[in-house]
Amino acid sequence: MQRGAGVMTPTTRLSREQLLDMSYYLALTRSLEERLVNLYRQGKVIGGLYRSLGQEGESVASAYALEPGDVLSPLIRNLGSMLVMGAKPVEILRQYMAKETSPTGGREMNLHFNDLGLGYLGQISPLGDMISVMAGICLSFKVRDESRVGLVYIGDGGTSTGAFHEGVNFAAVQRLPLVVIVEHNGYAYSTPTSDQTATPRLVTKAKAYGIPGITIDGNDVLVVYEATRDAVEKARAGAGTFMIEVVTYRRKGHAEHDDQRYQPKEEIAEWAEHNDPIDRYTATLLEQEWVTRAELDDIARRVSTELNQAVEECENDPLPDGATALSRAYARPPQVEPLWFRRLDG
Amino acid sequence: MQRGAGVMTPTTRLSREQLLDMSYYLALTRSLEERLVNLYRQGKVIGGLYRSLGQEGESVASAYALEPGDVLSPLIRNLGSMLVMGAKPVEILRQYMAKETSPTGGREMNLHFNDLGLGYLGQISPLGDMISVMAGICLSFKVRDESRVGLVYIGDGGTSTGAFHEGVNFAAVQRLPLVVIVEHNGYAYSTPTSDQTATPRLVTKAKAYGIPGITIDGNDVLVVYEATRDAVEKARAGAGTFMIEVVTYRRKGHAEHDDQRYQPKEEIAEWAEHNDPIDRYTATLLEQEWVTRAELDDIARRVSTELNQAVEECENDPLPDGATALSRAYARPPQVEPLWFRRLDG
Amino acid sequence: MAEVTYLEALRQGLWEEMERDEEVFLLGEDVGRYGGAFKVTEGFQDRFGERRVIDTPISEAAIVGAAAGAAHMGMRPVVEMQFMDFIACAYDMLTNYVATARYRAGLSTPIVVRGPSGGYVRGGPFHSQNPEAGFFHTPGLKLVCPATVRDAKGLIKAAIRDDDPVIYFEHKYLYRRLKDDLGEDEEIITPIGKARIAREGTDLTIITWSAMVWKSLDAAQTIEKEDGASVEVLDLRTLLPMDDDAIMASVRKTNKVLIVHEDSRTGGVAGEITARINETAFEWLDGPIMRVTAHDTPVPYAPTLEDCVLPQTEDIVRSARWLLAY
Amino acid sequence: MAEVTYLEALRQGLWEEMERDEEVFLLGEDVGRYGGAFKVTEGFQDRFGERRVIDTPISEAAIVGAAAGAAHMGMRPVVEMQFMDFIACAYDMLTNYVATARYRAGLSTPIVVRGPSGGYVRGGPFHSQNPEAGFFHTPGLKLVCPATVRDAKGLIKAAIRDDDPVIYFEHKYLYRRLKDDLGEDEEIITPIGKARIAREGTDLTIITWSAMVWKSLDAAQTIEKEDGASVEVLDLRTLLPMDDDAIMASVRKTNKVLIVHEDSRTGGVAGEITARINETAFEWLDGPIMRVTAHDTPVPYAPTLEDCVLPQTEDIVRSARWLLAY
Ligand SMILES: Cc1ncc(C[n+]2csc(CCOP(=O)(O)OP(=O)(O)O)c2C)c(N)n1
Ligand SMILES: Cc1ncc(C[n+]2csc(CCOP(=O)(O)OP(=O)(O)O)c2C)c(N)n1
Ligand SMILES: [Mg+2]
Ligand SMILES: [Mg+2]
Repeated sequence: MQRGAGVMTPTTRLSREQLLDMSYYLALTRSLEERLVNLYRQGKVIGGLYRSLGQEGESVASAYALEPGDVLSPLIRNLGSMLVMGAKPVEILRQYMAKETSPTGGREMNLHFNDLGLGYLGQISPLGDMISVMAGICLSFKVRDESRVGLVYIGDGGTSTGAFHEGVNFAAVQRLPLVVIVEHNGYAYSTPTSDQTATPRLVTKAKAYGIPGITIDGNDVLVVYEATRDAVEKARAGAGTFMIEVVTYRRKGHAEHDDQRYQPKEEIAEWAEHNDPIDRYTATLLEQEWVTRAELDDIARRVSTELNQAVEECENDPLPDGATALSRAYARPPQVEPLWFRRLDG
Repeated sequence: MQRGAGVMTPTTRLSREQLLDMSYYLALTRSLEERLVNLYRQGKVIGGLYRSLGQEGESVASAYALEPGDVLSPLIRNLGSMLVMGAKPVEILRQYMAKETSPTGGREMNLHFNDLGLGYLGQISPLGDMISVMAGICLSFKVRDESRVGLVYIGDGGTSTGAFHEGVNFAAVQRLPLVVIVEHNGYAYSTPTSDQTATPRLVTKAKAYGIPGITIDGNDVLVVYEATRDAVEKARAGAGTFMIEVVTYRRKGHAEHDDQRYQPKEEIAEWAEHNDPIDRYTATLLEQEWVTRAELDDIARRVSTELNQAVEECENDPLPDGATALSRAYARPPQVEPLWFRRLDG
Repeated sequence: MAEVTYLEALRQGLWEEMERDEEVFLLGEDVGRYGGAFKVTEGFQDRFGERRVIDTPISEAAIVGAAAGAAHMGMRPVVEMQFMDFIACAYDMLTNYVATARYRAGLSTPIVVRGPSGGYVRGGPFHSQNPEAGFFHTPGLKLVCPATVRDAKGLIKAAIRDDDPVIYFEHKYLYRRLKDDLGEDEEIITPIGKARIAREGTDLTIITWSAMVWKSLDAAQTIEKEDGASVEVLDLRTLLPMDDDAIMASVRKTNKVLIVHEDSRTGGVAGEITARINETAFEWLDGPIMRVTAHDTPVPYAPTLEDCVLPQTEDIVRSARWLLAY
Repeated sequence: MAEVTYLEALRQGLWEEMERDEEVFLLGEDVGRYGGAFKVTEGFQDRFGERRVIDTPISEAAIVGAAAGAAHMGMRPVVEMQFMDFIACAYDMLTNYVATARYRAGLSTPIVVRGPSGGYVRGGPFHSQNPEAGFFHTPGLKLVCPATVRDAKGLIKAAIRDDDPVIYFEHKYLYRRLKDDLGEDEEIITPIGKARIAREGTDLTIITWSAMVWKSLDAAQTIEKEDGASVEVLDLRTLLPMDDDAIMASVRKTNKVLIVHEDSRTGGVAGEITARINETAFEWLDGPIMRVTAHDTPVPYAPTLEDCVLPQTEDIVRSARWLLAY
């Protein structure tokens, strides 16, 4: 992330370099997922593949609004956020392929990994749980008088969980510096948001917790950046917890295996043609003449080269040695003994 | 409950007989608790004693707004609601004293018992759990096209639970005929509501679920009756789930053992002197000349006699036979076998 | 007579019960228009309508709570957990509310909570769990773990008709891999609480359930072929209530016991079985009761790691040989 | 040297650790201005301030989650459950998030979740539970159950210093009934994972923990007096990790084992202990390993009923005699 670099462009708080930087992350996110689709089709991805197509904008732009020292917790579709925070494409690839060299040594899948130094804490599957964990991280910021902020994502579906409620309420009542991004992408697996909650605007949930909230166009990269930046700055200044509802759309199925039959084809096409966050962002950058076509082409080439390298770098990495599965259940003892039947002679 | 009896008094939807009937339940609630305090001091109550002093109004009036066939689930302080639904004082006494003759045969305590025929379902201790159970009961009403309504209570503290959130959201999205009464009585055990949630008005939580909600004076019996009645009628007509925040005050400690040191003495005195629901109700009835002092005195005598009888009836009832503890863990087998050591000779 | 899968048998069982009794209804995440993450309920909403096949919000606790409330009123709800790993979110509701309802309050709560459990599918820590031990310890619940195509159908039907709450652990590895011909004539209902001898034997008893029945049968066959020893395999089918009689009868016959479960070792169900045998048939034992289980870690994702953590057929073979030689 | 109660010892342990390490802080319902439902943390907020003694909303899952997040950042949170019965509401958070954090993600989560458990206080189904078996089965957690005044202090201090998440089951019956003189000079820290011989004996081992240690000691004394037999009582102190060495050493000495726990029988921790002894010391057994436990029901409220469901000293005496005569 190229924080604070260069001179601000008019109407944004971002420099040209930063705008290009976001273009890079947007392109990287989309292209990395395309690589993953190829690997998935080749049977090299172990387990499912989850896409963020059409949602890359809100992931990248919201993460981009953070400062060094801040911490976010991504969901499965926040690949863009992870990359902005400094996760490497090769790490993502290794995770999806369960390589020995992956950040979790093959113990966990896809985006489920973390680097608190860089500022990201991977999710676990049960939805909503990360909110109170992030509240706890923000509690440490507050107790230690550190000027750091947390950011956590939750899907429209995830807002139905008790964990969401308890977590946001806890953060709000403790006035913790946490920004909650509610990703309103229309579906939770096959379930439309209207079967998830009776409120048409998820941001009304902020009121329940006595915290400010806004709804924004999640596919407008600059709007997401500005809104998140505002919330982050207020949280950093001690104003407590914020909620941002980003309105976006999940153009792919829940996972690669899902045929999306429950999503009207026209609906998908409409968003793809007229509301793609990358297309819109690119158009603005070019229209405003903040960047040139050549610069964007450069980015595309760079992304392609980097991803070629990344795939090459890890594709042939081995799976982890089976026995490593027995380490690290506890700090002490650091190793689970192999059970008696594994110690018998063949 | 004397439903639909007599002629309506002006400005209410209640007849004189019904107004007196509510007076009766109010007096019965308060006096029964006083009897329980005596028994508690005599060491005859097993376990804790929970008072609703100063909150009897909202319990009685909200329950009174229901019709035969409706079902409510009371909290520990909704003694008045239970009585209105038809629970007998002697049953409450027996429960508190763990008598063999108690509705649960001594298995459960205080208000934790139920009679679905009469329309009440006792709570379990984990707060919030009853909301989704009541949603399920209302789901049966909806699926069967029955014109019945459910009512469930939750404390200010209880609104923090994940169970509350999941339960209300479920009811709302399914448009179930459920009225949720949020009892804003200032404290959850020792915790003031401001440490429970950052919203000063609990009714804002209704917005989160896309359902209508109102805040009312919980110590104005007629207001509570009217508001609940409205909500119940709408729910019955198919308009879905409603939330009513009743503003009241817990004048006693969490339980009889609690010295309330965290509640300012002046605060308690203020509510006791100027905002007692029974005093206010009585004053209105007399002012409006809907009832006479003599009628109220009659009620007081009747309550006293009934409670004398009730205490007498059960005080000497035996505790349950120990062995009955082993029945009814399952429908089949209906009996847990005594463990081997109980079958050994002494 | 076509072969059907374990999953299809389950579907049939659900379908037949819904046809038979209109109080039976389904609720869960994505069970309606999508037909469930594993398509167990595909087509059900078309047939039975939205009132009997309900897509719910992501709220495991509320789903179970709502099922309980409906059950009190005489309905027969069948809840799907998208993965059994998420049943943890309904733990309070199941153990504190549902399990105790009859005992403390005389309430009838005939619900079934079903869903995919188990590993060997490279699902990682949150899509591979066998959470039965977490509920095994709660009086008031019944726990059912079908191993066969026939039982997938017969036990779901029995579970739905049971007047007590049942948690029904399907094994996702078996869903589409296991096939059998169920015939067409008779109605299949498998009584809850009765174990099944999956293979007769005289020298050693393997007590097991769910997917481990198949690994145990494979092991038994290998041992018969290679060692000439005769191994009995007892498929418990239901863990609560447990079929003590069937267990003890087999122990008295073979005098040696190996318990095999997929879940991790410490606090797993094998401990209870060991205790019961020990209490009831101690004198019949010619060797220690031994366990083959997963290791005491979460289930990791990478195939190599998962293979190390979970029990394998070869582990059963070796353990059985060790016990036979004891 | 004054005598202190079990509760006061616990208080002292918490207090000393908060004085020693400013990363230690408390959170829970009513722990601050009220000092906790049982007054374990009375006076703590005055001394340590609102930032280190936090009154939380009624949200067991969020409290545990927040503790976990703070722990990841190097803090040492101690969470109070108002009653251990409500830990069920945090089951997902504890088993899926906290317990797995180190394994799956290399995260350190040194939290302590403590609170009152246990019966014999006429608390009914939701204020009498012993929920250890529900967590015993989750790798990654440590479970601690102090029986003595000394251990109430020594084990809470060790739990707070432990780098793994610890669930700390206090027994509410012991809170004010148990007293001991702890001296004043030495710092008391009891290592986690080490059992304690509460009473030496040669003819029979009673393996137990928490309040049942005292009933077992009473029973042992009765038997010594009336039967002249010598009963050893082993106080496990921690269930996870379990002190196998101490268990096996005692079994090899006495050759007979009675396990006593307050929790219900099926799926209780005794099963695992039975399995471990059986696996490791089968040849040393001169009789079946037997269990004295609660019956398989919720804990009912009425004294007569509770007495029937829960194990009593007399039950232990009879069972021990039966085993001694075996
Ligand atoms: C507690 C819980 N229940 C069920 C699931 C299974 N599940 C995984 S993702 C998902 C849908 C999530 O939808 P949403 O929160 O809207 O996020 P999106 O996929 O749209 O990004 C479900 C039901 C889960 N992970 N956790
Ligand atoms: C899940 C859960 N956690 C903790 C408790 C312990 N507890 C019992 S009552 C209570 C306070 C409830 O306050 P509120 O909901 O405001 O109701 P009120 O007592 O004011 O009527 C608490 C914390 C509980 N019963 N359930
Ligand atoms: Mg979504
Ligand atoms: Mg309150």
